[in-house]
Amino acid sequence: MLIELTDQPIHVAAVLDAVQADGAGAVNSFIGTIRNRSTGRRVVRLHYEAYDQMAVHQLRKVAEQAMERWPMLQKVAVVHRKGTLEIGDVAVVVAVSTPHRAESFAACQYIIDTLKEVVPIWKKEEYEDGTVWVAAHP
Amino acid sequence: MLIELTDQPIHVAAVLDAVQADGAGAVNSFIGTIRNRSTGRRVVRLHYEAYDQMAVHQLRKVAEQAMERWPMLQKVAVVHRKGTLEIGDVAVVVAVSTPHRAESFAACQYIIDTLKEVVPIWKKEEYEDGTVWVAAHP
Amino acid sequence: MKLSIALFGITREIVGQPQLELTVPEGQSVQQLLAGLQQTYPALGELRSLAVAVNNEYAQPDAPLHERDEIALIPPVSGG
Amino acid sequence: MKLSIALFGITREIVGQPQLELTVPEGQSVQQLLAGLQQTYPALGELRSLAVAVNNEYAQPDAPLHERDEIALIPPVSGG
Repeated sequence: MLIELTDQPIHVAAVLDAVQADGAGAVNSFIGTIRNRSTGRRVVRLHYEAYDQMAVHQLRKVAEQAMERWPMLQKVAVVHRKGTLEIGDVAVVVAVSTPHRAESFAACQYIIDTLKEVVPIWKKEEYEDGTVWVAAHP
Repeated sequence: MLIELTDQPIHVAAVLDAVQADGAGAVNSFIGTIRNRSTGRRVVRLHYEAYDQMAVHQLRKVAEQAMERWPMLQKVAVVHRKGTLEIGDVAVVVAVSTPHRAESFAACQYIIDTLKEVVPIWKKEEYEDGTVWVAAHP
Repeated sequence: MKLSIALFGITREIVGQPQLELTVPEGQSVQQLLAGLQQTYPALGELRSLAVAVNNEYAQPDAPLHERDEIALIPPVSGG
Repeated sequence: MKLSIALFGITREIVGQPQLELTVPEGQSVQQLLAGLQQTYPALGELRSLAVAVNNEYAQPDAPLHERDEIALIPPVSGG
């Protein structure tokens, strides 16, 4: 299991390599990148802040929950970036390997969905005329 | 849209790069690799054969159907290998980019599921004591 | 009319060659072609499925065939 | 007892510092801590949600706090 929170650019191919296994025919991966628009506003860049030790702990818990729920999961990798990111930069990569493909999609989607709910990472979007902490207010 | 049938090793990172788009925050990809086991038998290697022109035509149709069904799809890439593949080799890569993640999972899964039903590519598994055309017989 | 039929995978192995040249009555349908081939090569009838592609598309059983069509037998596919 | 509370994202900006040192009655609960903070910093009450993490886990409202706990305010997360 590869769990990482990093302030360096994420090397996607290395994350995919980390879940390769001879018994795993299926690898599903999700890559989250920085979009140039959010709720109609033009995004200039993004700032990610994390509660590092809790974020890594919670990322690991999410991955472990996925492995309990889909015991056929072979390997899981989750790498999340923090710091300042530009448009097109990779913010997160989730990759899982399984013997059969349906479970690879379900497990990968579970991990990214749950990550977005529980892992203490926050992003502040920077526009040309200001900044907003995403999802902070109703 | 990147659609390719190739007898050369698939460069996964290049396929992922092909679906990058500034307006797409989500990239989902499926990588199918050669497993060392199939229905309990140890696989030595695999031989993929394709009806090239129809395979490329049908791959393109599947990708186009996905783009009709999920109009928010930004880019689609499907690369399938043919020829002789060893354990761990990449047989197929599907990658899609969308502004939001749920559709990226659904569209990618639709493409690989439909590909496996309609695209004229056949694999023959080679074991230590013989070969079998996969799925040929009831 | 003369038809040329491309063979792949297990159908190529059953027939023993990658291409079949047949002379059939004008207007023969996909279904009739398949019936004739399964009579000549009974092993084709043992497959889980056997479709016919005409010009890169799956053909309906009652579709008529034409001399210039690109025809292929499509045994159960197993890509991915 | 003395509590040290780590602040991130919008809570850090609301409070104006990355860490808060508080003296509270022994056995104070998560809920009581939050109520006190929201009184001092009303903007905390305007967030979509505000959780408390104790030793890297989300804490229940009635959980008692201890002096050695690693405590943090968790405003709505937005990773990924």
